[in-house]
Amino acid sequence: MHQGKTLNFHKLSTAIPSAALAATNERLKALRQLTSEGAKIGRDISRLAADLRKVAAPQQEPFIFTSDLETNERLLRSILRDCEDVIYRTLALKGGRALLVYVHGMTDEAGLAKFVIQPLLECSVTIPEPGADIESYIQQHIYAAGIQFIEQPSSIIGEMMGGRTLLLFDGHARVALIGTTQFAKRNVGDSKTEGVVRGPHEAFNETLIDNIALLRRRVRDPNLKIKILNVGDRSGTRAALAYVSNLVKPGLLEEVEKRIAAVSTDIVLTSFKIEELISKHPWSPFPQAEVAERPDTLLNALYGGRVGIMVDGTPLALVVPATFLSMMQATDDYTTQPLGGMLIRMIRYLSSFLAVYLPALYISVVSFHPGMLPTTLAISIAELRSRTPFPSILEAFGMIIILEIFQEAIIRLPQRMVTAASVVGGFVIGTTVVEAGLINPLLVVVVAMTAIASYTASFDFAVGFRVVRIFTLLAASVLGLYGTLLALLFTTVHLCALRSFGESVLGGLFDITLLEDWKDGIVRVPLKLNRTRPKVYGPQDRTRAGDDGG
Amino acid sequence: MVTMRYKGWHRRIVAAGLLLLFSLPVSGCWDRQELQDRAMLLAIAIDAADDKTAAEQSRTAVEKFPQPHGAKRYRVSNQVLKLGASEEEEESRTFVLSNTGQSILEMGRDVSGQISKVLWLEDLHVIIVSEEAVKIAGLQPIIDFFRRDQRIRWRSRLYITPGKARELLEFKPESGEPGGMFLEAISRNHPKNTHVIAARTDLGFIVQALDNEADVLVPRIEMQQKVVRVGGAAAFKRGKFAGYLDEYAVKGLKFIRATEKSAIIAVRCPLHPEGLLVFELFEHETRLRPIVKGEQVFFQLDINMTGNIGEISCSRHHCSLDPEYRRKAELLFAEEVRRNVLYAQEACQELGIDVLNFGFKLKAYQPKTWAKIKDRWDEIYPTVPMTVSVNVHIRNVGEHK
Amino acid sequence: MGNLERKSKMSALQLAVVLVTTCVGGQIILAPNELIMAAGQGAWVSIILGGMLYYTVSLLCIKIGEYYPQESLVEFFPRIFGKGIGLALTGWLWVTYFILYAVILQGLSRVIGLFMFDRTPVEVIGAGMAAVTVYCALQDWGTILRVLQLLMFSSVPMLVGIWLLTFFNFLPENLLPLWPLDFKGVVKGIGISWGMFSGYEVILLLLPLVYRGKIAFAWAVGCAFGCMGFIFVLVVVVAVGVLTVKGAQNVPYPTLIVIRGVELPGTFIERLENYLLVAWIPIVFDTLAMMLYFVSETCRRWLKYEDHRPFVLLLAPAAFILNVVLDTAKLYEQAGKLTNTMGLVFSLFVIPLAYILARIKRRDARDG
Amino acid sequence: MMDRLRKLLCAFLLLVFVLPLAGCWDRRELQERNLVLAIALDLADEGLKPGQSQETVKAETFVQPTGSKRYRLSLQILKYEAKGAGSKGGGGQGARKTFVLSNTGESLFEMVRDMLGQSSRALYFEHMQVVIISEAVLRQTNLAPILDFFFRDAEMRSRIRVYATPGQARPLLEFKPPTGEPGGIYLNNIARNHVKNAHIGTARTDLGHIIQALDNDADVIMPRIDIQDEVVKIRGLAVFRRDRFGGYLDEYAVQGIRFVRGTERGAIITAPCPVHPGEILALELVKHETKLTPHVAGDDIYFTLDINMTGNLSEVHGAQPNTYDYKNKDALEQAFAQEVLANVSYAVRQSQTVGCDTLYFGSKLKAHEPETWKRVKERWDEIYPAISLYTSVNVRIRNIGVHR
Repeated sequence: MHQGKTLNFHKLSTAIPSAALAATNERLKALRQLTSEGAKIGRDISRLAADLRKVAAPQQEPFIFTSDLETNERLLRSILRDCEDVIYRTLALKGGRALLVYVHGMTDEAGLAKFVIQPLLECSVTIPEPGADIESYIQQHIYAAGIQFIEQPSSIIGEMMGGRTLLLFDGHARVALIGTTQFAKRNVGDSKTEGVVRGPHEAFNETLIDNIALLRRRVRDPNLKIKILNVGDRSGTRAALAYVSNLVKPGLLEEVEKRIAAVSTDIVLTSFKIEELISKHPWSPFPQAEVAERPDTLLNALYGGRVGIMVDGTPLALVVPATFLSMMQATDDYTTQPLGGMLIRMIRYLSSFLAVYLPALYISVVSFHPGMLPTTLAISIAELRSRTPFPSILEAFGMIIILEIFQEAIIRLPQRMVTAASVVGGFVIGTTVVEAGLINPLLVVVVAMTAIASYTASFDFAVGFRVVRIFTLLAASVLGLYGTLLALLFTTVHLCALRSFGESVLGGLFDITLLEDWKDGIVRVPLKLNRTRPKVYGPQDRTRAGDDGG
Repeated sequence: MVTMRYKGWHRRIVAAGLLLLFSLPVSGCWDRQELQDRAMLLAIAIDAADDKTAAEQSRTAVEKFPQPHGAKRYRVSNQVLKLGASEEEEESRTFVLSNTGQSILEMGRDVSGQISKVLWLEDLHVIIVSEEAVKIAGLQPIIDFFRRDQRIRWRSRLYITPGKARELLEFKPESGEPGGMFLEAISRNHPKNTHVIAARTDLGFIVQALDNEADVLVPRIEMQQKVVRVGGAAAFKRGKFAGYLDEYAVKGLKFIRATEKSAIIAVRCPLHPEGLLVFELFEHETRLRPIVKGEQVFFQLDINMTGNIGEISCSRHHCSLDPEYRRKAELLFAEEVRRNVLYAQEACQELGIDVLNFGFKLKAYQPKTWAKIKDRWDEIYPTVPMTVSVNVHIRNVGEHK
Repeated sequence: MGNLERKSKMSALQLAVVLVTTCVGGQIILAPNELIMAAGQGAWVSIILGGMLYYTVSLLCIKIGEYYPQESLVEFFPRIFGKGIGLALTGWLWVTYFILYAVILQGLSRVIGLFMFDRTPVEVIGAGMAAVTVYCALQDWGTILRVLQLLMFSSVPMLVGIWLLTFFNFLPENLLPLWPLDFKGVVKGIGISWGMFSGYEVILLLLPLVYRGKIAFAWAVGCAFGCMGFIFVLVVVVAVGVLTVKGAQNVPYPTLIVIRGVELPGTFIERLENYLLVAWIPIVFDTLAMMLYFVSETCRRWLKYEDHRPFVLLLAPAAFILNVVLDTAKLYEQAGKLTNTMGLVFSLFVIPLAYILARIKRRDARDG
Repeated sequence: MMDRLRKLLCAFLLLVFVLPLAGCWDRRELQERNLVLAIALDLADEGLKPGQSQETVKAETFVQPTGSKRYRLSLQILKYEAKGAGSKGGGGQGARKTFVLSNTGESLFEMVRDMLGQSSRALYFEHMQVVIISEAVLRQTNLAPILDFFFRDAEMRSRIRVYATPGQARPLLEFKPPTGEPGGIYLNNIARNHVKNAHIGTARTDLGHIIQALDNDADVIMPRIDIQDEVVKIRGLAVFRRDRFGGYLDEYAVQGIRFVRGTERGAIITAPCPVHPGEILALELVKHETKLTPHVAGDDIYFTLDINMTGNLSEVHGAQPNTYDYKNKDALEQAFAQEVLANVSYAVRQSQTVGCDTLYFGSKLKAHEPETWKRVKERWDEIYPAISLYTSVNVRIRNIGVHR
């Protein structure tokens, strides 16, 4: 606008005081100082590095412990620089000094004081001379339960970071690791993902040791083996392989170990990462390892000859090989009467079928083959549909997307908001959208049915089902019932090709070499009649009763 | 390993295939047509083209198209379902579109110039052909489209009407059902109504009979004012219209063919001729056998019937529990059935239509004799005798003696 | 590596399943009309006699296989007949199967196109099926075997179950006279029934994959033939019983016409032919996937490759193009007749001859 | 500094909140617009409401400074109430879903604006479906001036159907469709059936295509619609020489034209049965390929047409030919090919008689033989009726249905 010329222009600094020249200069100065400090730090670091380099160390180790306590402390401090939660406690003992190093918060400090510091301080025996046997001195004078001596400095530091305490003596290069671990953790609680009515309620928590204990507490079988591995180059997460040595299928354990060893990643925070990295078909929408959140589920699997993988930090153990049938089973099948259990299980299969194919069938029938409907039904559907403007395929996609948004929102929302969200959602979708004539009520029924049906299947499969549902719906929208069938065939072939540790994900479903497994497959016969383990997992001993303890 | 080497491009091909698949729905699909966008055809009526009322005269000018071949033989009327018409209202749930021509399909397609949706044949329930139309060239040309088209139901109902077929389509059932469904459902009562010949007379069976060059019966439908009634049958001799059979003959035929599940047989009371005795049939076994003795062919019909006494309309009360009385009644019923059956046989032989399947039975049971007389069958048939033995058993007398 | 068990071996019973799925296929819907055209009233006799005949031939196949354990026809035919002729004869079977693939695919797309669709081009229908069969044939044998078993146990009972509904319309009288008058027709019908049993020749290729268990091969294959014979006789008998011979001769797809005539009172199921097609499609899929596997596996053995997959990808487009070419009714019919004749010649002449020659060779070897 | 920012923000927010209240220029709720579904154009003294008196006619019009009372424009407008009540089943199903307003004048736009005096709400044309022009109007004037309003107005969709009707156009607007749809939508949707009905020449004849033809100086064709009593039917074509009405082509010619243009998808071809003379057969087309090529030999211009058709045998009258036997099938295919040939030549003859280039000979020539086109462009009207077309037809029967 030309009138703008008459306006007064103000200096920028009056509008934004922080833009004033003086302030800018000040900040520039600060910046310079920072740069010079940075350079100083750089020099410090290189000096430190030079320090470290001076110490003779084998390859892949940062250093080795010397017999000089001062040096040792300096080395540790330089490695653990800026780790301010590491505590160094120097003890003045008879005949020299000792150093305790531990991580604050990971260590039971009261226990440390009582069982380590107190006996040492009260000890009247002199510390052995440099070169003499320090180990027996420690064994004699420390009350704490777990004491360990390790050679490699890197593992020593790793252990210390995991909650143990280092004990060093002046004049000795030998380092004692004292088991005083104690940290904040969740108690053993109810299962979050595998609900059960009549079975045990205990579920794993995030602590590997607790989880192993939960297993052990249920089975006093020395054949139940636990093998601990470290995965994750940086996190050094501990993973435990659990198996029953005289049942597990020959070769399976080695294969699992091999694949876990081949996992190359920096950190492992969830067990799913392991599952994904050891599975051979990463593009498949279906899970290739079963998830067990409860010790009884896991033990059941182990005593079927399978291998469990427990990862520290995740309350979900993995079970391989996994089959569709095993994932469709639930504890409740076995805690109700066989007939009832069978019914429940059949319903689960039926609903997983509906979850995948119902929308596609609806589309095929309504927009491709209405002749398959009886005329009266066809008329009433047509009258419902005649009020809605969209083609049914768009309607279906719309509804499915709304449904997915809902599910996602409800999972993410804080607990208090969920009710609000579901009221809004249920009301909006259930009534208003239908009443406004945007979506026909029948489709709402179909999609709701689909959603509910997919909740009954195991969660891992449910996610796969969603993918297949969309895929099938697309096929149905092109070729109707024929397209649905092609998609079904495609999925079938994919499922047959999908192998989880040698076993097809479909398991014993209609494989005549595995026909004997029918007793605990789609149906579930009373236990009296089913005394064998499923053949699919190739257990060494197939009879359930009368195991030779060997 | 070799398997690994191919894995890469195998996967790529799957990906390409998926891409193709996903792009398909976007490109529009050939056969996707929403349910409400299809005009559901419930019934079709076929009249002779010049068979029209005065009101139709003027509109006929529009309801036709120039035809390169054939003549304006038929008028095809299509009964289309109207969506959104509620049952309670007076409004009809269907409307009728019509056209003239010869090829049924061609007319059907041309009719789509009169309606906003695609005509949809899969819910066709009833085909009504007027007597006039069927006299033009027989049943075969009319039926051909319906038997050839894959969308037509084989259990669709075919009727012959002596009047105008189109008027039946415009009939508005009092029950509020769409007309075509109503007309079809009438025939579903055939197990209870012996005057309706509806078992084995639907489209599939008629096609089958035409294929076998057999004679066939088609139920007859009639409309007077606001009354629609199915009863009797039109008889076709190898696809040519031969005449009608009345309800009594139809009943006799159904006794022979054993297609009825329940029938009412009324006779005069043996004691009081002014009263009626009514028998309700429950179980029914029939056996029709060809017997060949030398040159002579005849048929033996055995009928066994079991049922209840359903009604005694005598002025005086008498004991139906009396075994003597019962036996008498049984004999009377048997006699009535025999008369009925013979009446039916006579009626059929008069028209020369072998709807009793004499020829077929002969072929099945006496293939050699059949081979001999096959060519002369048309002459022989009207003279083939049938011996009938009927056995009626009364099981119950109802809830009152 | 990872695969703990390759699962490429199968048991005798699994062989039987493979045979049933390979043989029972398109023919349930495509063949009865032709058979009833030829054999009339005696169609069922043709099937039983045909089944017995082809069972004998399949026993010969097993015998030959026993002479050359761990080898398939690609290896032992040249040794029986000499290199050139042996190769030519395997090529003969290969060509038969290759054309058969295209013919069945075309037949399938015609039927689907006619009954399920109105405007969808048959090429698209064929392409959809071809794509899925290719995906299946690209898997290793263990997976294919798995697919075959799965579909066999889910689709065949479904098919038979739906088919049994036709008993509502079944009139035993239509079958009379039971004994055929026209024996020439029955003999001709035996020839045509090859089309129904076609596919049992895969024994020659698959035998080395079968491990010997408790169940004898002959018994297992006998079970397969019994099962097939049962299905086919059921189909033909019901078709004739419902439609009469004339009626069945007059409809190109009697099976579907029979089922569409069924009306289930009081249910909401209508258009049963669509349901029958739904059960039928996986069975045809099995057959097609197996044929595709057969041709590519034969190629692999000829050229001594490690993997059959490249051949699947090479051959499938060619077979699909052949299917498109067969679009006209005339060519389609002729191709059907051609495969039938070629297969008959192979079954009735080549296999017995191979057996005799193999036996002579073996005796010579023992004597000499 | 922050104060200033806050002030700016406040001002901005104020603006944002105030704007919607102040009324935006083009905002008008859907229910406040009168949706025009169809337009009918008659001569001024035609297209009256049944039983309409001269007084009401006077009330319907306005004083015109220029031009004459030439046309009567009728608008079919959607009634909301009828529709809303209908879905609830609360009666009104039998009622009409539309009403008709009309006006006379010369400029269509002027008439439309004057009709706002008869309408409670603004007229809104974006959902218009159909324009129907009576034959009388077409005979009086060229097409371009009538349609100019529709070309020019931004509210029009180019997929609007344009129909010609031999009688009056207004009764078509008053027609109450049996399906219960609003009239204009019904009339538009009929045209969609051209996929299945080869007698309807509605493929590529909507407003957009007509504009295109007029712009290219090509001949216009538009479908013809008839109403008689309660029967409304699209049948045949109205053809134009450029934009001058030339007459009608019947359904048979339409089918032939569509064979040539390759626009039909599911035609029914009937042919006399070769085995049983006097009876007819019907073929349902499923696949159709057409190739029209112009040829120039010296001064002679001719066209060749190759038609490949695949279809299913769908109806046989009279006794059965043995359709399993492909010798018979060949004969049937021949018969159908003959029929297509006859149909095409009939269509060409008819079009040439009328002088309308319904087959796009001109544009084909322009595309493939530009030089020749340049030469003959001026004389095209004379040349066109004499151009010969050589047709070769190949018909294949794929299926015979479910019965032989």
